[in-house]
Amino acid sequence: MEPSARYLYYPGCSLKGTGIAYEESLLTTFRLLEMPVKELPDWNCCGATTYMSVSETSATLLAARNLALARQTGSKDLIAPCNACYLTLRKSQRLVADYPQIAQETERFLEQAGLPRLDSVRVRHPLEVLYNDVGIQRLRELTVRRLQGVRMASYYGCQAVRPYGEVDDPHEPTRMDEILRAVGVEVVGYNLKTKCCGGPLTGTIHDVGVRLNYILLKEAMRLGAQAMVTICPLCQFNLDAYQAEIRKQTGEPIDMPILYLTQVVGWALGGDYRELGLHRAISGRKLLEQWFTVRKEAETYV
Amino acid sequence: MSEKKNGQVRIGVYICHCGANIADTVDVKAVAEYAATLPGVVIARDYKYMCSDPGQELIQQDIEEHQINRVVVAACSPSLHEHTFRGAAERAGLNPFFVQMVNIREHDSWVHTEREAATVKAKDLVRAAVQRVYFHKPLEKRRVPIHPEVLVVGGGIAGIHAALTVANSGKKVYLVEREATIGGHMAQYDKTFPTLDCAACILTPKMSAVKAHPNIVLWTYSEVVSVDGSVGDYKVVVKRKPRYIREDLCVGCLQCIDACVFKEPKFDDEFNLGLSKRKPIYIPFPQATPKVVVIDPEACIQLRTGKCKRSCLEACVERGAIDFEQKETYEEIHVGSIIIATGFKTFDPRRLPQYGYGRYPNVYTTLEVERLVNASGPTSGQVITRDGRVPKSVGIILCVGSRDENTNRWCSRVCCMTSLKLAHLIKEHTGAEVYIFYIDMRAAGKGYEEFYQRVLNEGVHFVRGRVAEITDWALDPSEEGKLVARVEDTNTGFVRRIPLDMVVLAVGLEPQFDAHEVQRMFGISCSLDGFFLEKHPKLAPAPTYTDGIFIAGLCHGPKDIPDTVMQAGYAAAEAIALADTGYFELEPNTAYVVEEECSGCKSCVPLCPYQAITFKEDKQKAFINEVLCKGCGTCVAACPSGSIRQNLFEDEEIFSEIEGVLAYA
Amino acid sequence: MSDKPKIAFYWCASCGGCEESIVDLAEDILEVAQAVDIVFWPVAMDVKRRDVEAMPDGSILATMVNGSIRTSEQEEMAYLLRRKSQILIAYGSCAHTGGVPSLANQFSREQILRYVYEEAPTVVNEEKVRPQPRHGHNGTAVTLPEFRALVRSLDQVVEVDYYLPGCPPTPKLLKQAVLALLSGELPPKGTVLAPDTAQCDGCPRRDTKPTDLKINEFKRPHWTQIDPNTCFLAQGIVCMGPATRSGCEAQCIKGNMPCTGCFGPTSRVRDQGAKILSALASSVNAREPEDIEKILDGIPDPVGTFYRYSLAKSLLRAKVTR
Amino acid sequence: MERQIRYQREADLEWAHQFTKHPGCERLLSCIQCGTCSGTCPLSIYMDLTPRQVIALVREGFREDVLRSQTIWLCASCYACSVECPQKVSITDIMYRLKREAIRSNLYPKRFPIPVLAREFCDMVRQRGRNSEFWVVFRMAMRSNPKILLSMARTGWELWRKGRLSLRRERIQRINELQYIPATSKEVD
Amino acid sequence: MEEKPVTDKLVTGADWEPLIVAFFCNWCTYTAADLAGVSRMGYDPNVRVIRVMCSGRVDPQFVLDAFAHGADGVLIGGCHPGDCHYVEGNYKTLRRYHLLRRVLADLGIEPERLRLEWIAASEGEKVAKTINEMVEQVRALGPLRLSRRFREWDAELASLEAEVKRGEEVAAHV
Repeated sequence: MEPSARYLYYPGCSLKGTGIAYEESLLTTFRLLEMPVKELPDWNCCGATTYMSVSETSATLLAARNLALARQTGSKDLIAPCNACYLTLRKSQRLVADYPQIAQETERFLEQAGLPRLDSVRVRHPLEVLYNDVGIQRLRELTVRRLQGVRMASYYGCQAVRPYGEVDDPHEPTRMDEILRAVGVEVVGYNLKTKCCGGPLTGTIHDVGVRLNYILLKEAMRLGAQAMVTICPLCQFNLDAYQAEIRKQTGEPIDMPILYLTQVVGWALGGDYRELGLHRAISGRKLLEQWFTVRKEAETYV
Repeated sequence: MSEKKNGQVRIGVYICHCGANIADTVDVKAVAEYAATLPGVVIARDYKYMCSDPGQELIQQDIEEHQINRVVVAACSPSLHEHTFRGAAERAGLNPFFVQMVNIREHDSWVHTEREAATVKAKDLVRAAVQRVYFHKPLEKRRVPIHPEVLVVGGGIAGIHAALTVANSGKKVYLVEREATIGGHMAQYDKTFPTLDCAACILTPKMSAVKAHPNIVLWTYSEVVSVDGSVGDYKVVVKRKPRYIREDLCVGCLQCIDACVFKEPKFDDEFNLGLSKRKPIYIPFPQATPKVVVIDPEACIQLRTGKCKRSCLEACVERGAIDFEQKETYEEIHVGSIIIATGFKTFDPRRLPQYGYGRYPNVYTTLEVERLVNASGPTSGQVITRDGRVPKSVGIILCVGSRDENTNRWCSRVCCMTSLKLAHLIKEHTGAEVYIFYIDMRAAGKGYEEFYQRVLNEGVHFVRGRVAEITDWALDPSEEGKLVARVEDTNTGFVRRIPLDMVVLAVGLEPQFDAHEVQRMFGISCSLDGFFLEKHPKLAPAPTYTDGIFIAGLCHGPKDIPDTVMQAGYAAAEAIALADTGYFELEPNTAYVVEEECSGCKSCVPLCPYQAITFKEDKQKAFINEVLCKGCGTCVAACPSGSIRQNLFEDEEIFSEIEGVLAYA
Repeated sequence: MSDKPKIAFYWCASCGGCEESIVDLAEDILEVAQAVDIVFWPVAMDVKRRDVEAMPDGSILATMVNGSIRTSEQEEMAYLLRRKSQILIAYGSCAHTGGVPSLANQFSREQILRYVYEEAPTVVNEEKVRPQPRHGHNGTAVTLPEFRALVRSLDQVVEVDYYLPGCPPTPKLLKQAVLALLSGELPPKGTVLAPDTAQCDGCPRRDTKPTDLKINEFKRPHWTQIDPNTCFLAQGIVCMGPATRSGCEAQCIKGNMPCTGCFGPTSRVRDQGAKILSALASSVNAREPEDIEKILDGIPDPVGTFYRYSLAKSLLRAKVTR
Repeated sequence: MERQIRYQREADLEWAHQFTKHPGCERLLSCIQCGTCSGTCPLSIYMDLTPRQVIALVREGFREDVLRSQTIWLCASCYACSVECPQKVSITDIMYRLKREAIRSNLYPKRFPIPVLAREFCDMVRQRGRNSEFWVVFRMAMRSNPKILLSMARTGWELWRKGRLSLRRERIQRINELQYIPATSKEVD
Repeated sequence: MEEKPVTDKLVTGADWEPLIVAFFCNWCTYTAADLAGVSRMGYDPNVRVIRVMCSGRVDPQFVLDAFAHGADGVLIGGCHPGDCHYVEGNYKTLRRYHLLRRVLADLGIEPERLRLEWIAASEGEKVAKTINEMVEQVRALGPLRLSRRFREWDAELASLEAEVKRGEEVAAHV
């Protein structure tokens, strides 16, 4: 292993599919920060919110395998960019720690699978890594370009700040705002930062799921935000993918870019439109092009 | 009004905003401007808070700088701040009785909404006061001496604690208790919430301390029958009922009880609420204080018919403590203050027949269950139903006789905690499923919410809903032979039928059955609910409107043991402070006869309930003893020749007030 | 004309008893007559109103007016005598407090006129003729005084300097008053020239009044065998003595009749009736409204009883009629 | 009309007593029925029972009423209730517990898409180690309500164009390790 | 007093509002009225309260004086029978009240214009209720306002006085 790869990266299923832009921008950003990350080899699904509904132990064991794999690499920090992955991995750690019975089952499983016992692997979230490990000051220093006059709302979704995480304050998170301001973005005071987007509901009870997202978008618009910044692939997907449907249903002129935090930071650090996956957005494409391509050209003239 | 009559009158009028309390409704500026136009008024001001230090200083300054010699303050009720403004006047060298207050808050701004009408009213009242104060005279406060002895009425935990506190300060205390023993309701309880320490264990040492205290005269089986006098000097007559036992001779060996011709206990045991039996000669409970037996004249054959073997006499032949000839006696005592701690009674659940109390043997009250779970109770602590079964399911119904317009409106405050405690104890004793049917769970108190959480976690079922009825009518085979509670469980959203082996009614607390007579005898008031009324609900919750009489414990309203003890201590502190001061200052509102005007018609003499008026044969005039006069003014109103006056309430003062409020009629 | 002080007497709405009371001075009247000049006394002397009008203002030292004021003529005379006199004395209950005539204040003018001219059993007046204030006859106008809405005491019409109370005042009080007038040693203006204590002071029966009086029933004197030595109130008979100014020498009481209050209230009292009411009611020995009412039934005419001489000067002055 | 009353014999008190023994359910009895959970839940307005009611029903042993409810499936595990609960009742965990029991007892609403999705998801993960978003959704729709696919077609197309929809079926290399994960664990679950 | 009458509206014509003088005993009714205030129980602003220590202090003269000065009604508030702070002052009030009502009735004042109520210190609500009730009752009876009547009587004299003066002037000229 290269000595510089302090961070392991656990993509989870979404970052290989609908959330691929998250992966692209994350890797780009960390490259620009000169903090290379290495993907966890042969990772498996974390179980997400769903597996827990069927079997608690199995869900824990699934997560445990990933943690064991991470342990094998020798890295201490495992970045899980997806909120669900982040929560599930951390929750499984808690379950193992709190319930001897689960711990027992976990040990038995790891032994059978020939995996090492669990040890202190820290499950990290990119937001919190940017905030704690990089720091606001350094982000400000590294910023090479600013989005003048663009107002954004930061949106955390639910699970990153809930009981098992330490990403930010669960009631009044501010770190994302601070990061965004550091890289030159104007932030609106958005009060629905941690309200649930419904997660997989858009795929199951579609109307209800879409309705939740409509509320989130509408409120951001009302506050004058021109874009929303997310840190979870499912949030980004839900907010991004159904805007056309919402427009049709409500007649509201919603067409708002839904960005990943890593896209905004990566761009400020000098990342490029495509390598940040900005071209993969469904909604608000015109604005995205206006902000992130024209600017770049303008800058080349400078 | 003539200036000649009362010297050069210079009136200062002060209108208080009371923040927004008055100023929001009454145009205080307009009232002040108006007051300034009234004859005799030299200065009229309005100020944000007259009662504040700067507000008072304003008055003092005007008295000094503008030679104000009459002060009218329009603010709140005189009961609140009259003494404040009198004090301010006094500090500036003015006789305090040159101050008159106008109540434009409680009687005006707080009860009216229309600004114009409220302002007109304020002006009228201010004008009346200005006209009245014109006639005020300098007066001196009267002082009456205080007898240091204190009477405590009622020997429950409140009375016990108050008596001990006063006695410990070195004052003599008379503790009068109606029953044969002190201890009150607390002696009947098993454990006390939330700490679950045993009631008897913490109470009986205090009972013994009362008995042993050199400063306490303990009279059980006794009742106050009359109260005369006033603060500092109450004359109280106490009736001592015959217990047919000579208290000084009985040593509490209880051999007489064994010897009684009744071989088996046959009569309902009051202490155990009829859950067990006693003999005609008995002791209320093992730790009774004084530990002296008592004979029930209704049950004793000797006392009823005079034809008994009197085997008890034989058993006590050496000491000769039994005395069938004992008669009631009366003691008269003089005390300076009185602490009333006469307690409460529990609601009789027969008034709510839907709960089947008295109809279904397995419906109990909380007080009965206290006895049931008590190790020294009728079942030696076993919780068994009247038909001898250990219950598998027990329902406790809250707010029985509380929070109910049909019975009592008030919250009885202790039932939630009592029920939690009993739920815990019943579960502990029987392992039964316990259901608490509640409207709200009120667990406000130190450690109370925590106790609620504890009981929650013990798996007691909390069914939020008021049980509509208890019935033995089975709709389902599983309900056969059980009592069934029908209730809307608003937590689950279901109407439920819950079969129960035992139903416990958390009965509310009510004023004692004779609270009204007691209230009258002591000359105090009752609140609407029938409990005794305190002088001020926040700032004087133990004194009453009658100086020198204090209330403590549940006679004042439902409260738990810690609150009772606190109030009893507070009442005791007030009594001690009074005795230590040695005197009490009275309002100088006494009546007096102007001797040369009196015709000696004697009309006034019989009207005074305090015998303050005597007819002096030598002068053929009536005379009012200022010390005895309480200042009601009844004789003043009745004097047919207008020869009796009353300080602070002179005829001219009241006439000018009448004229004042009606000046524009 | 001599330079002896000039004195006048006049009567308004009164029974004439006051006039007689002056004669009751008996031989003393001669002394009075020697000491003063009586310039106007319609009941005894033929002096006309215009003669009085002709006197200089303030030329009479003192005028004693008895009777209450009911008509405009009486008012005019009151004004006139006020102007002509240095001192105006209300003489007797009627002038002092309205007297018995003021009991008419319980009725409206219309009620009185209708009764007197139409309804009284002895009246025959089929055309229902009423006296008119002005009546034209053969080119001359005849006038009658206005009949006022209510009876007034003298001081409700003109300023009064002194009062001689009583129905009628006693010769003793009159003599004292005249002597005071002549000596010029007069009390402050507005004084009632009688002691300022109530009747009981000096009542021969005072000792028989108990100090724990409880009234269980009110008896009417004319239906009752009255014990001549015991306080009337102790016998359940309303006696106005406690609320009535003394100075009458207890004449009624000595005649075994209770005081009816003709001397009016003491100076401290604004309403004599209210005061005796208060004193009596306070001693009624009952607590329940029904029992109280039963006892009070013994006073069938409280206004007539308590305000026999003082209705005009009472706080309410007259019955409220609509 | 349906009878609304609940007889006590319908309550499974034993089940209720045992419930607190499950991981995350320990504080069930501490619930003071304040309703903060229902108030904070973004989905309670769509639920047939509010989260508070679910707790009350569990406590009182009304097992079937709870297990048959849609509420437990509507819970999106956002954990808002757990964070807000003044008694620290882990409502989300209680919901999970109830979902598992509903599946095991076969009491879940049969054509309700969420439990179907859960089963499809787990099957795929167990077989392949990873899930493929497209295939999970596809199979869920086929088993609950195929019409959903129509409404998703447009979104799918958009995603496809952006390179965000993969039809590949992901699979981990050492799939054999997963065989040691039991299907359900009777002792703990 | 010659200031512009502030209560004009209350006194005149169609805008007439009943004016009630209340004598409240210090211990029960006055305290109850304080309680009504503290509890913000609104009631009609037509009452002017005069505090006395006991209803027994209420001299019937006060009641008559209030009527004479223009009150349309008089309310006396005392402690309930048996509850008097001064043992039995209220019984004396009760007796006087009964006799006084008889006198008032004979003098044409409707008995409803004088009301005696027992209101305990805790009965704030009763204060509000009694006042509202009485205001309505008196409103239904219409104005009493003896003060105005007395002014009319005084005017009767004044007109005569003027007439007499005029007469004299005429006589003087002749």
